Formats: sequence, C-alpha cells, structure tokens
Amino acid sequence: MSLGAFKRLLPATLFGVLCLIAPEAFAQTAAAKLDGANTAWILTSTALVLLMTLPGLALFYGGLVRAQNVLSVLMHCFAIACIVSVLWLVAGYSLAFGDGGSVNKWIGGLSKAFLGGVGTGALSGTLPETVFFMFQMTFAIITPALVVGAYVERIKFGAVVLFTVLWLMLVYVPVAHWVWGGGWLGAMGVQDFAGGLVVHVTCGTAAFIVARELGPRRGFPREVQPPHAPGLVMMGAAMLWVGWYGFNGGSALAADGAAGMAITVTHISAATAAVTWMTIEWTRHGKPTLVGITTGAIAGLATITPASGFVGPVGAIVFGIVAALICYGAVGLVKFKLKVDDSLDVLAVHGVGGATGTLLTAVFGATAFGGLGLSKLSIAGQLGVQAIGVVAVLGFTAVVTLIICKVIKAVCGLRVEDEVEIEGLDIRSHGERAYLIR
Amino acid sequence: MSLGAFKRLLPATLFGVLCLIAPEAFAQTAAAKLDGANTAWILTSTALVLLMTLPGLALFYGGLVRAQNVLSVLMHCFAIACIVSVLWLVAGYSLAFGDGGSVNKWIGGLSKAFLGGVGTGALSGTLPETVFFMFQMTFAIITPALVVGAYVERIKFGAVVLFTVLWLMLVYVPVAHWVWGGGWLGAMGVQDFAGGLVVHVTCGTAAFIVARELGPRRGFPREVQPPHAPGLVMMGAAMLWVGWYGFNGGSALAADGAAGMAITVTHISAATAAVTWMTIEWTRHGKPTLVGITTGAIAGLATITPASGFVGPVGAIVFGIVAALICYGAVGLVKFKLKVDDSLDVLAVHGVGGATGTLLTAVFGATAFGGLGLSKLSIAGQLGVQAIGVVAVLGFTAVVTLIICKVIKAVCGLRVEDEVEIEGLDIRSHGERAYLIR
Amino acid sequence: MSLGAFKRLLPATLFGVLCLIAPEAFAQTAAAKLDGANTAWILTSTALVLLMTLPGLALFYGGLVRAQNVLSVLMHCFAIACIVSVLWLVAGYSLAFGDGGSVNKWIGGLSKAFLGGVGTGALSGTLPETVFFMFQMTFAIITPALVVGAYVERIKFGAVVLFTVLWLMLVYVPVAHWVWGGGWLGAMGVQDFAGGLVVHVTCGTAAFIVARELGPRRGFPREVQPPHAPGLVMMGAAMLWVGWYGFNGGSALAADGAAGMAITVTHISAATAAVTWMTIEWTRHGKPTLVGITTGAIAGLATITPASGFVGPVGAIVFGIVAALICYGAVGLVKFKLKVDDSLDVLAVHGVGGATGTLLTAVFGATAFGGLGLSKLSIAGQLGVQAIGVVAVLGFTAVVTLIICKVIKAVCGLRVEDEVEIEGLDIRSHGERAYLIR
Amino acid sequence: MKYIIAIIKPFMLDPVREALTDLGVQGMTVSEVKGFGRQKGHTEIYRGAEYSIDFLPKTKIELAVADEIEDRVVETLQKAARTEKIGDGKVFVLDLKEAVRIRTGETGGEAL
Amino acid sequence: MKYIIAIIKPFMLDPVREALTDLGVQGMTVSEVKGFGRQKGHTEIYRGAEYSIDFLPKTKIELAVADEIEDRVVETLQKAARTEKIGDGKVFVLDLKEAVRIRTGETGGEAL
Amino acid sequence: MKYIIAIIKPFMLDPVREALTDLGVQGMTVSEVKGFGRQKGHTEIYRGAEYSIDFLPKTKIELAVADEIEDRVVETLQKAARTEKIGDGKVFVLDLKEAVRIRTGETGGEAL
Ligand SMILES: Nc1ncnc2c1ncn2[C@@H]1O[C@H](COP(=O)(O)OP(=O)(O)O)[C@@H](O)[C@H]1O
Ligand SMILES: Nc1ncnc2c1ncn2[C@@H]1O[C@H](COP(=O)(O)OP(=O)(O)O)[C@@H](O)[C@H]1O
Ligand SMILES: Nc1ncnc2c1ncn2[C@@H]1O[C@H](COP(=O)(O)OP(=O)(O)O)[C@@H](O)[C@H]1O
Repeated sequence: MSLGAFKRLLPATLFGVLCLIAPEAFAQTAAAKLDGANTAWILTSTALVLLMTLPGLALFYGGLVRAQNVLSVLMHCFAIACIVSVLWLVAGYSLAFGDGGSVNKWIGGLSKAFLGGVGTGALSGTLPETVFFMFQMTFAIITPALVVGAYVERIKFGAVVLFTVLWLMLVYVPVAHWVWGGGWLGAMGVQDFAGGLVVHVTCGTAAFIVARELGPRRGFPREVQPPHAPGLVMMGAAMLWVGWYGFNGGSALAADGAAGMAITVTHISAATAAVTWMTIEWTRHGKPTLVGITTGAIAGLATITPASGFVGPVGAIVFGIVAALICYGAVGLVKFKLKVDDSLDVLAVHGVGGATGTLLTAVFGATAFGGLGLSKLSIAGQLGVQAIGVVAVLGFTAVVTLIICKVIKAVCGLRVEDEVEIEGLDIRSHGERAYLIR
Repeated sequence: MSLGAFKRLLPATLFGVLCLIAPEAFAQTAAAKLDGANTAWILTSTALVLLMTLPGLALFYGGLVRAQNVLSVLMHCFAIACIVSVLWLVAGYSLAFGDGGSVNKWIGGLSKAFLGGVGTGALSGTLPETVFFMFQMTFAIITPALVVGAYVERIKFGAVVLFTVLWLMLVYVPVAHWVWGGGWLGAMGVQDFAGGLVVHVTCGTAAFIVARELGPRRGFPREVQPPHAPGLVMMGAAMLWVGWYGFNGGSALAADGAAGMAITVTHISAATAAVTWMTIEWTRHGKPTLVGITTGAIAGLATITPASGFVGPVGAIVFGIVAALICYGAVGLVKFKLKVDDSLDVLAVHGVGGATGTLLTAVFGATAFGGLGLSKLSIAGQLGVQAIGVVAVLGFTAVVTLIICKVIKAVCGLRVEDEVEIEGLDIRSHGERAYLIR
Repeated sequence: MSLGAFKRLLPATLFGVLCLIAPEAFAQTAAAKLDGANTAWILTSTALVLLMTLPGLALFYGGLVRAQNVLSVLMHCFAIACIVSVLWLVAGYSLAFGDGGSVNKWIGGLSKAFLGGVGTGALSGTLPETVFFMFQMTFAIITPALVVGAYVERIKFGAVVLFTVLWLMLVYVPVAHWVWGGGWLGAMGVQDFAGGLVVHVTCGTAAFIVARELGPRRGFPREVQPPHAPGLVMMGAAMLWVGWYGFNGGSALAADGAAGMAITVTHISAATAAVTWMTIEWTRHGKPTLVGITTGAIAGLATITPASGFVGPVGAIVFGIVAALICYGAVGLVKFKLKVDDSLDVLAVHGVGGATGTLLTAVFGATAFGGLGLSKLSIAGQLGVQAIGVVAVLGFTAVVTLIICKVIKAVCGLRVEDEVEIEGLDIRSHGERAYLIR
Repeated sequence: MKYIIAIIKPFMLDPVREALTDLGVQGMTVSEVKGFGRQKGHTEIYRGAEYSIDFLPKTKIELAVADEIEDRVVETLQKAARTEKIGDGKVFVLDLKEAVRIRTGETGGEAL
Repeated sequence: MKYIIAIIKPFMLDPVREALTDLGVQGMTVSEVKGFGRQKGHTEIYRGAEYSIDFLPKTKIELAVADEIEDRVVETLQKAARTEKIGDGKVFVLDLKEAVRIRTGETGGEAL
Repeated sequence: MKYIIAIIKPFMLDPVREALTDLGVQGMTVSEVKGFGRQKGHTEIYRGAEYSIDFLPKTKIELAVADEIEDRVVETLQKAARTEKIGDGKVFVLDLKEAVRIRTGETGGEAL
C-alpha cells in the first residue's frame, strides 16, 4: 500500500482509535474534517507539479532537440497538458479513483465523471476532493508528457493528440487505479509512494515501444545533433527539481513530518545522482557536462519517487548513486546496443530509474536499512510484491502501447515525411520559427 | 458581492452564530482570529501572482515582439512592478481598501497610507493585513503591466512611467474600490471573484484607447513581424497559468474547498479554451501553433477569472469554449476591421474575455447551471447587475485613459521617432541588446 | 538574536507562561507541537529558496557573461547546489545547528551528521526538523553559489568544486553557527533575520578575495563584453525576487503576521531600490537599463535581508533608497578604483548591501524609526553589536577564503589557460555549446 | 556575368527585394552582417559604465546577374536602398566567371 | 586560383564537405544565409493571420582552389549537393587574384 | 579596386579593426562564419557519447580598397590577425569592377 493511500486511511484509523477513548466527541466529524494546513500544502504542491510540465519538462525536452523542432516539443507538452486535463475531468479521475464496484480490482467507475457529486464541501481524507482531483491531475498530465521524449523530431502532431487520448485512458488510468485507486496491486501491498510504477515505469515502457514503432531519426545514432540549447535543459531540470518537492512531498497529502522527510530524501537522491553522473563523465570524457549533471539529477528524482515516503536520508544517498550508475549505463545500452532511438532517453532515465526505485523500496524502506519500516512484509516478501508490480505494469503498458501505435499507424500514420523531418516540425507542422533573433 | 468579500465577512457571520451557542467562549476573539493555514496559502498565492508578472507576463509579451524590442518589454513590466509597489504602499492600498468615510461609495480614505496603523498583528479577516495588502498589490501590479501589450515597440519609456503612475491611481484604484473595497458596484451586488472587471476589463479597455492614441506600428497590419521567440511566449504562458492558481485560488482568501474549486474551474477553463483555439487554427490554417494554443489558454484564464468562485466544473468547460471562440474572433476584429494596433491583443483577449466572463457568471454561477448559487438575485437580475458593472468600468476606464493619454502627449509625447522604432527600443531607449550570442 | 532564533524559542516561552495558567493541560506537549500551517509555509519557502538558485541565480549570472561561458555558469550553480546538499546532510547541518557542547560558542557538534536521530517525528520548534534542515540547506546552497559571480569566465571547474567544499565547511558553516546556531554572535545579540551576515557579507567578502587571487578577465575593465543576454538576467532576477519571499518570509518560521510583514518590507525595499537605480542611470546616461533596474532590485533585497523581521514599511523605503545609492557607488569603486574584477559585482551588491542592512537594522528596527522594536539594547548599543558582527564575519571570511585560494592554487590551480578563456569555458571545460540555433 | 554584392540597412531589405523582383531578378542570397563605416554606433550601458558599439547591423545581398542587366540592377539597388542618411551602404560589382544550377547542371546565364 | 561560392540546402552540408575532403580540399568557410529564388517559402501563422516567408534557410560555402582542380570541385559540389528538387542552389566561380595564409605569410597556391 | 576577404579568429577582430583604421581604412563589413581547415575542432559530449565538431567559429572581414593600398591592407591584416597558431586564417584578394555609395551615388574610389 502506498503511503498516499495509507494517509488517506489514517483519519479513519485514528477515528476508530479515538472512538474508543472519547466516542461522543468524535462520533460525527473526525473522519471527515478538512485540514486547512494540509489543504494549503497540497494546493501549493499542485501548482508545483503543474510547473514541472509547464514549462519545466517542456523546456528540459525542448533544449535537447534541434533548433528546428524546439517549438514542436513545447507544443506537444502544452497540448498534452490541456487534453489530459479535460479527459481527467470527463472520466479519467473517476475511472482511476472512483469506486468500480464489482470490477474495482481492475478499474474504477463513472460516478465521479465530470466531478459529479463533488462539490466545494466534498472531502478526500483531510483535503477538499477538488484539491485531490487537481493534484492527481497534474500527475496524469506529466506522464504522457514524459513519453514525448521518445518521439520528438519526427512524429505527426495528429498522432501525438491521438496517442495521448488513447494512452491516458487505456494505460495511465488503469494503472493508477491498480496502484492507488483501490485496485489489485495496491491491495497486494505494492508500495509506490509517488509514482515509480504509475508514472515512470509506464512512461518509460511506452517510450521504448513508441520509439521502435516510429523508427529512428535520420542519422541516428551517430549523426544526431547535440542539444541545441543546454541552457533550456538546465532551466527545465531546475523547475522539475523544484516541482518534485510537490510531486513527492505532496504525495504525503499532509503538511507534516512525512512531507518533510519526503522532500529531504527526494532532494538528497537528486543531488547525489547528479554528482555521481558528473563524476562518471569527468572520469570518462575529461569534461563534466551541464546536460549530464542535470540528467543525473532527474535520474535521482525518478528513482527515489516510489520510495520517497519510505526511506531515510542515508537510503537516499544509496538511491542517488545507484540511479546515476544504472541510468547512465542504460542510456548507452538502449542507444548503441538495442539501437532504439528513444530520443531523449525516457526508458533509460525514467523507466529504468522508476523500476529500480520500486525494487529498492523493499530494501531501503525497511528499518534495518534506515527506512521508515511501513511494510508489514519481510524484505524478501515485499521485494517479491514490488517485482510483481514492475512486471505487471511493464507488460501491460508494453502491450497496450503497441496496440495503440498500430491503430494510429492505420488511422493517420505516425511519422512525418522525410522533407518535413529535415526542415523541422516547427515550420512545417506549426507554421512557426523559434528564433527570429535578428 | 465577490466571494472574496463574502469570505472576509464569513468569520463575522460565524461569530454571530456561534455567539448564540456559546457566547462566553467567543465573545472576544472569534471574529479576529488569525488562521495559519489560510495565511500560508495566501503567502504562497502572493508569490504565485508576483510570478505571473515577473517573469511570466514579461516573457509572454517579450516573446511576441521583434528581437530588437524584447528587452524594452521586459523593462516595461519590471519597472511597472516596482513603481506600482511603491505607489500601493504610499496611497494605493489605502484608497482602494481603506475606509472612505462619506465618499466610500466612490473611493477609500488615506488612513492606511504607508500602511499606517497596520502592524504585524493587524488582521484582515483571518489573514495578517500585511498579507492581504501584498496579495492585492500583486493584482495592482499585473493590471497596468497587461496594458503594455497595447503599446510595445513604439512607446517612449518616459510615457510608460507616467502612464503607469496616473493610470494606477486614477483608474485601477477607484475601480478596485468600487468592486472589492466597499464601493458602489460591490454594494449593488456585482460578482467579480478575482478580477474580471477590476483587472481584465480595465486593462483591455485601456489598451484599446492607448493603442489608438499612439497609432499603429510601421507596416501594421500586414507587414508586422511574427513573434521573435514563441518559446518565450510559451514559458510566460506556463508561468501565468501556474500563477493563476494563486490569482483565482487565492481570491478565496482561505485554504479550503472554495480555493480547491476555484483552481479546478480555472484550470479546466484554460485547458478547454486552449484545445478549442488549437482546433480552430488546425481547421482554418492546417497548422495549430504554439502561440495560438497558449493564447487560447490565457483567454480561458481571463474569462473564468470573475466566475472562478461561483461556477462548477461543467460551467468551466462552457467558459473555456466560449472564451476561445469569442476572443479568437475579437483578435481579427480589432486588428483587421477596427484597424487598431492593440499589438498583443489585450482588448481581444483580456478585455473581451473578462467582460464575457463577468456576464456569464450570472448564468453559470446559478445552481440551475451547475454553479455554486451564491447570488441572491435571479439569473436575469444578476445579469443586469453584471452588465451595469461591465458598462460602468468600461466607460470610466475609456474616458480616464483617454484623458491620461492626452496629458502625456502634451507633457512629453507618447511615441518615439521613426528611426528609434526601426532600430528598436532596446538599443535606443535602454542601451542594451538582447542576443549577443556570438 | 535573530527573529528566527526568537521564533524557535517562542514556544518554550509560551509554554512557560501557559504552565502557570493551565499546568495540567500543557505539561506534556505544548513546547513540542507540530504546526501544520507553519510546516506548509516552510515547505513552500524551501521550494521558493531552491528556485532562487535553480534556476534563478544561475540565469541571473548566466545572462551577464559572454555567450561562450553561459553554460559554465549554469554548471557552477547546479554543481554547487548538488555538492552542498550532500555536504549539508553529511555534516554541515549538524556542525551549524547541532549542539557543540563545550565548543558550542564556535561550532556545533556531529550528533546530527547524516540526520542521525532525526526521524519523521523530530521537531524543530513547531516544524518537523527535516523541514528546518531543508530550509536551512537552501541557504547553504545559495551562499557559495553567489560567490560564482566573482570567478566566472576564467576559473577551472575543478577549482570551483574544491572551493565550494572547503568554503562551505570552513566559512559558511561556522558563521551560520555563530549567528543562528547558538554561537557567540547570536548570544551577543546580533540581529540577522535572514542572512545579511551569514549569506551576504560572507559571499561578498569571499568574492572580493577570490577575484583578487584569480586576477581579472582579459581586457578588464574597459574591454569586457556587456551581458550577452539581459533577458536571462531579468528572468533570473524575477525568480530571485519571488524566491526571496521564501528566504525572508520563511525566516519567520511561521505562517503569521511576522511572515507577512517580512515579505512586505522585502518587496518594498526591492521595488524602491530598483526605481532608485533606474533613476540614477536615467539621470547619468539618459538611458535606464534592464540590467540596471534588476541589479537595483537585488541590491534592495540583499540589503533588507538582515532587517526583514525587524523593520516596518517606511523603514523599507529608506533601505531601498540607501541600498541603490551605496551599491551603485560600490560597483564603480571596486571595478574602476580598486580595479578588482569581481566580475558580477558580488561584493558591491551583496557584500556592501548585506553589511549596510545589518548596520541599519539597529536603527530602523527600533520603534522610534517605525521598526518592530525587538531589540533590548539601545539603538547605539545594538549598532555596536551589529558592527562587531560585520567586522568579525568579514575578517574571518577574508582570512579563511584567502587560505583556501592559496591551497587550491597549490593543489590544482585556479585559472584556465589563456586559450581556454578566449574560446570559452563552455566548449573547453564542458564540451557543450549554448546556442546551436541554426 | 556579374556578381553583385550590396550592403544595405536591414529594414530596407523588403523594398529592395521587391524592386529587384519587379526588374525580373529571380534569385538572390541574403545574410546578416555587421558594418563599420562612417555611421557611428551607439552606446551600451552596463552597471554604470558606457561601452561604445562600433559595429552596426547591416544586411548583405549577393546576386549573380547577366551582363546586360548589370546597370539596371545597380541603379535599382541604389534607388531602393537609399534613405539619404549616413550608413545607407554600398554596391560592389565583381566579374563572375561561371555559374551552375545544382539541380540541373545548367551553366552560364541559364543558371541564374 | 578561383574563388568558388556555393549556395546549397543546409542539410546537404555534411555530404558536400565529405565529398570535397575526399577530393583533397583542405579548407573551406561556411555561413548561414537566406535564399530567395524559384523555390517558394512557407506560411507562418500568427493569431489568425497568415504571413508568407519569402526567404528560406540556405548554407553558403566559400572555397579558394587552385585552377587545376576548379572543374572537379565544381562538379563535386554539383553532384554532392543535388537532391533534384527545386531550391538545390547554385555554384558561382570568380577569379581569385591572391591568397595569403595569415599564420605563415605564404601566398598563392601554398596558402590554400 | 580590390575586394579583400579575410577569414580570421573571432577574438582578433578588435586588433584587426584598429590596425586597419590606423591605416586609413574607413569602412568594412564583418560576418560570423564557420571554418573548416587544418585546425581541428573540439569534442562535444552528450549523455555518454562524444561527437566531434568539424567547424570552428571564424570571423570574415570584407573590404573594398583602392588599388594603391591593397598591399598595405593585406600586410596589415596578416600582421594584426596573426597569433602564429594553426587556424589563424586567410586573406583573399579579388578584383573589384565597380563600387557605388548608395547614399550619394558616388562611384569608384569615391565610394569607398
Ligand atoms: N570599404 C568598404 N568595404 C566594405 N564594406 C564597406 C566599406 N565601406 C563601408 N562599408 C559598409 O557599408 C556600410 C555603410 O558605410 P558608412 O560609411 O557607414 O556609410 P555610407 O554608406 O553612407 O557612406 C558600413 O557599415 C559597412 O558595412
Ligand atoms: N541570381 C542569383 N544570385 C545569387 N543567389 C541566387 C541566385 N538565384 C538563386 N540564388 C540562390 O540559390 C537558391 C536556390 O535557388 P532557387 O531558384 O530557389 O532554386 P534552384 O537553384 O533549384 O533553381 C536561392 O534560395 C538563392 O539563395
Ligand atoms: N581553401 C580555403 N578556402 C576558403 N577558406 C579557407 C580555405 N582554407 C582555409 N580556410 C579558412 O581558413 C580557416 C583557417 O584555416 P586552417 O587550415 O585551419 O589554418 P591555417 O590558416 O593556419 O592554415 C579555416 O577555418 C577556414 O575558415
């Protein structure tokens, strides 16, 4: 069970305990009391996580491509944010977090479609339900936006739109339900504090599949252009980092010590991974790069995400080192061994990082390894459950993503013509140019 | 009455109710109790709304002009923020929100000039009054900064400074008082949650007048340069969007369900308007643009602003669609029919959006249309009141802005020489160049 | 004593007072109660202060250098943030804020190294201790990052890393302990609300020493290139300004009227200083610049920092005017009289500003001058204590920084070869280029 | 054939291009350059110090033309680019030995 | 000696450079230019209005060569830069009177 | 008249401009170019892979001069731009048939 879910149940538990002590005092309202402080923090966290995509991730990705495609990347991220927001209201939230009745193990119901019945006064734990809806929406936005990294510089814009709609509803929403919404993985005891599985394994896996279906960019892997604007990459990474305080710290759903510890381990993992990645580059190439150190930080952030409510500060250092080593290796593996043009390394950084973090959670979440010890299973037992989670999410995502790609190929095609790829998507797909600087 | 005002009265009401129940317990302090959670959220909201201008709006506008003028636009926004802040302390806040005594219907008094009598312990509702002062200040900053969009690429910097001083004191401050500070429009029951009238109708109207007085840029409308940096436009729009959570969500003046619902409808309106604008462009030109989708989002945000404390999520979808359709139309109308070079479409996006939202509030704020039903008037009655609000604010702003323009023309002139316009304001007015990139 | 420390002691005092009234009720928990609202605000403040360095300060500095060095500056700031974070966990926090036993006057102990004994439930005042740890960490990050401004465009990257490690542990940590962590300056009654001494005097002094040891850039002072991207400078300054709400407002360690007053005076000082600087330039050169107005704002922010919990709004106006006048003068003095290439004016803006503010605090913190009157000493007495603080911190920093520079010179050298300086650090030290825009 | 190089003020590019097109010129190549000449640059200000900029933005047009229209092209360039203020720029004429159209391999006047 | 100027499509630069290197050319100078010709530009859209872009990005290669290899260089350029679509560009050949290597002061063929 | 083209290292522009001005040259046109030659480029690193950059930033100076001062200009250029390290660049001299000052219509030596 995620700490998120744990938190949401906490008031109920507390309520039970308190009833024994002072039944008359808490009989009516304890379980359903709004907490202003928690609300303030989750409102803030929601803004922080939105900032991660708009403009954080958009800039991070936009700086990594050629100058002729930077606007198309910003466009992808912006359009995805808008489309997902509408879908989330229409049905996504309800299917992920609503009650699915007899099929609740697999998927939620439609009772909360269009936020039906959710007024200003509705609560989710100690938060207004609208706040919980919005906070979760920002996660639903960033996940398909992360997949953008796989298909930049050569995809049709129509395909981006279609992919996002299908993938959100057919992959993200079910997996979110399984892990956080009352589905089978959460019930089995999978621990995923802030989205190692739900966000990072899904986007990483999808990225790999899409990149394969789409084929590589011209000149891949040896003649691909280096990032056109590492400064934008750094700006984006910085905003992702700051926003991640809301992502992981907000997943505590409270302004308390759990949130404090979550941002602490998140930050330490990021910093350690960044320093480690920098050291690898310095040693191997003699030159530490800005794109490298920021990539390391993102790897550290992605890897700690599932564990951020369970591990302690020393565990976070281990997470950071492991994240940098494994993700650095994975980048080369995917690019030069598997020869798949997952252009901005979504699988290698997010997928591999998220999966690694999910597994390590079993170990470093245990008190023996300085963790908070929230699992009732043995380390090995929890590790098994975590592994089932990774395999299930990875397999499900791969299969459904593949089908979606095939469907899009049939309907409108995935890839632009050669000429458009050469001249760039900005001018050809969007009628705009990024730098008219004289 | 705005929900903002409503919130501020709530404690008093509650106080009354509670006195009946437990008079001895609440007699002294209930109405004047600081709420830490609300304070935390409004402190945050203040930071978010400042981010909207610095650097949000500055980048949004800066990216839309020619490269030779981008610094001048950033300079306008930065200088306006500084100047308004000082004026707000000196007298603006007091005149807008202080007690005006016998003329309170029209304007506040000077008792709170320089925050006189407002110490660390002073409260405004459940907030420290300094926090309320600062939150409102960020609104006073962004409103004249929005007018910048009307006069870019050809105005004298001295005129910007003079205009800002006069316009803030003679337009913004009175209108804020009328609607939010205890003046006649608020008393009449005008509903303007977060500034549809106070911010958007005033800036849009002023923009149109200033643009007319100033005359169009060379080559307008057909040979005007397209935006020199759509990426900056997107960054700015993203920060505006994130900041708008503070703008509308903070206008609840509390960390509660009202704030949650406010950010929900705000976000949904933005997303829907963005998708709608994108669809229009895709249909009409075959190419959806980044500047277009972001403009749509801003239109959705401006339009929902007056309504964000009154409507529900489904209403927000309607607001979003209407915002995009009407503002898209208005852009063409102002530019090609009225032939006024309101350069960055302040009237078309903010003015028209704000007015539309103010009127729609009467409808979609009613429970019959999924709203929160906070008005005591019938839909038609409320619509009438809202219309009076729009006409009064629009008329007053137009007249006073026109006078201000005439005065500036007489004093120092509005427009730079042709040569300066051609070479660009950056180097000629500010002695700087934006891109020395090699 | 800083208000920060004051705040931390407040619960204890309150506890004492309350025990007299209702001993049974508060006996166990009053002094150690978590306050959710304060926690929410300090979590937010932590994110805001991180944003100041990543990407705020990085962009502010990055825009001021030549295009060939912008990435190296971003790299410096990013790497410093990561390295300091790890060091802060390993020992920095413990040595600064832990109990130093018999030597506590000079330095803290190691009991909290690796956050030993600090779990999710540990409190610091009304905050989870992890939150206090993180908030303080963001101060530890920005201080050595501010020193970057002294050595840009010519330093070896290895020297940056080594300098940061040594300087953090040997200068920042002790000074933070002296002033805020229970050391001798705090005990003597030095008032430094948010880091006039700890942050600004230390970084400014160090900058001067490093710049002297390193020698000037080629062509200094007359042929140095103007800022390659004033737009980045403005973006960075804007984020610094917004983040400073967390820096000063968060230093109240509570979401209350003290925080509200702190952001108010902070903002007013920044705005006033910016307008003053703009006016000076306009008068002297006929052209107010963007870099100038933003520099003014930063000067205003640095100067008010030590005073932000003690002075009132009118005091803030005085601070702003004085900040601009003194820092503007200091820039020319250091550059053209002392001929030291403190490249981005760290001493002139931060050092001079911070010292000035520290001294002025004694005057404008007194009720006679509109301050909050938190000092128990006379104005003259407090002024003496403040002066001791400035001299001690300045002297200590200068000596230790000089030694560090000599050590680095011996170990690996400070400065790159001429050829590398000419071609730029980006390509030569980091293997990257900033603008591949076609 | 002649190879004509013109240095003009940037904002005169559009009128010049139109004038040349009216004359029947079908192609030209344009680049952004910095000019140093009698026209003086501006002053930049950076934190209290003034720096003078010696180079001004100019636009360079290169076009290959048949000998017959050389005179008319030079005249048109001169007229269309003129603002009569200092810094209007220059026209330079060089001899062009050969021209080839890459797409077709055509040479000489055919290639232009 | 000849001074050869080629205007080509930007993404053909790499193949062209390689082909020239294979031929033994040891140096060249490249710049980014905007071309106006038979190939038409695109349309840009800005808030509901369409603007046509007349100029297209092109790459200009300049290289000084000895008379002996002039023909082969022109031929190589023409072949390597050709996509057979409109807009492939031109090669222009001018006479070069003198060349000097700055580093050594060598002149003529030695300098190239 | 001669049309002189010099390719130099970017940071040598200021000394070169000064030396030419001292010689009495009143105008020149400068642009940013990328050079390919004997001087080798650097390596760029991107997430574990190294990419070699073939082109180096160079600055191109174009100036039209009267025949009389051709020699002195070439000599001055060569001296002022020299660092004696590889990659210092070249000076090319072409014949210039005609020059026109746009502002006044003056031609020939008068126009320079
Ligand atoms: N001798 C020259 N060779 C090459 N370009 C020149 C020469 N003289 C001037 N130019 C170019 O022409 C531009 C305009 O020259 P300038 O002397 O400022 O004004 P004008 O053309 O009115 O005499 C310069 O900025 C420079 O680019
Ligand atoms: N007469 C000319 N002088 C200089 N450059 C030319 C000339 N004609 C064409 N160009 C350049 O060659 C490029 C390609 O020419 P264009 O007419 O579009 O196609 P093509 O080379 O296939 O005939 C143009 O974009 C322009 O840069
Ligand atoms: N044949 C050539 N034609 C045109 N430009 C050349 C030629 N050879 C060299 N260059 C230019 O001169 C620059 C310097 O040449 P390079 O061979 O690197 O060193 P050096 O000038 O010391 O021999 C190159 O980067 C290129 O811009």
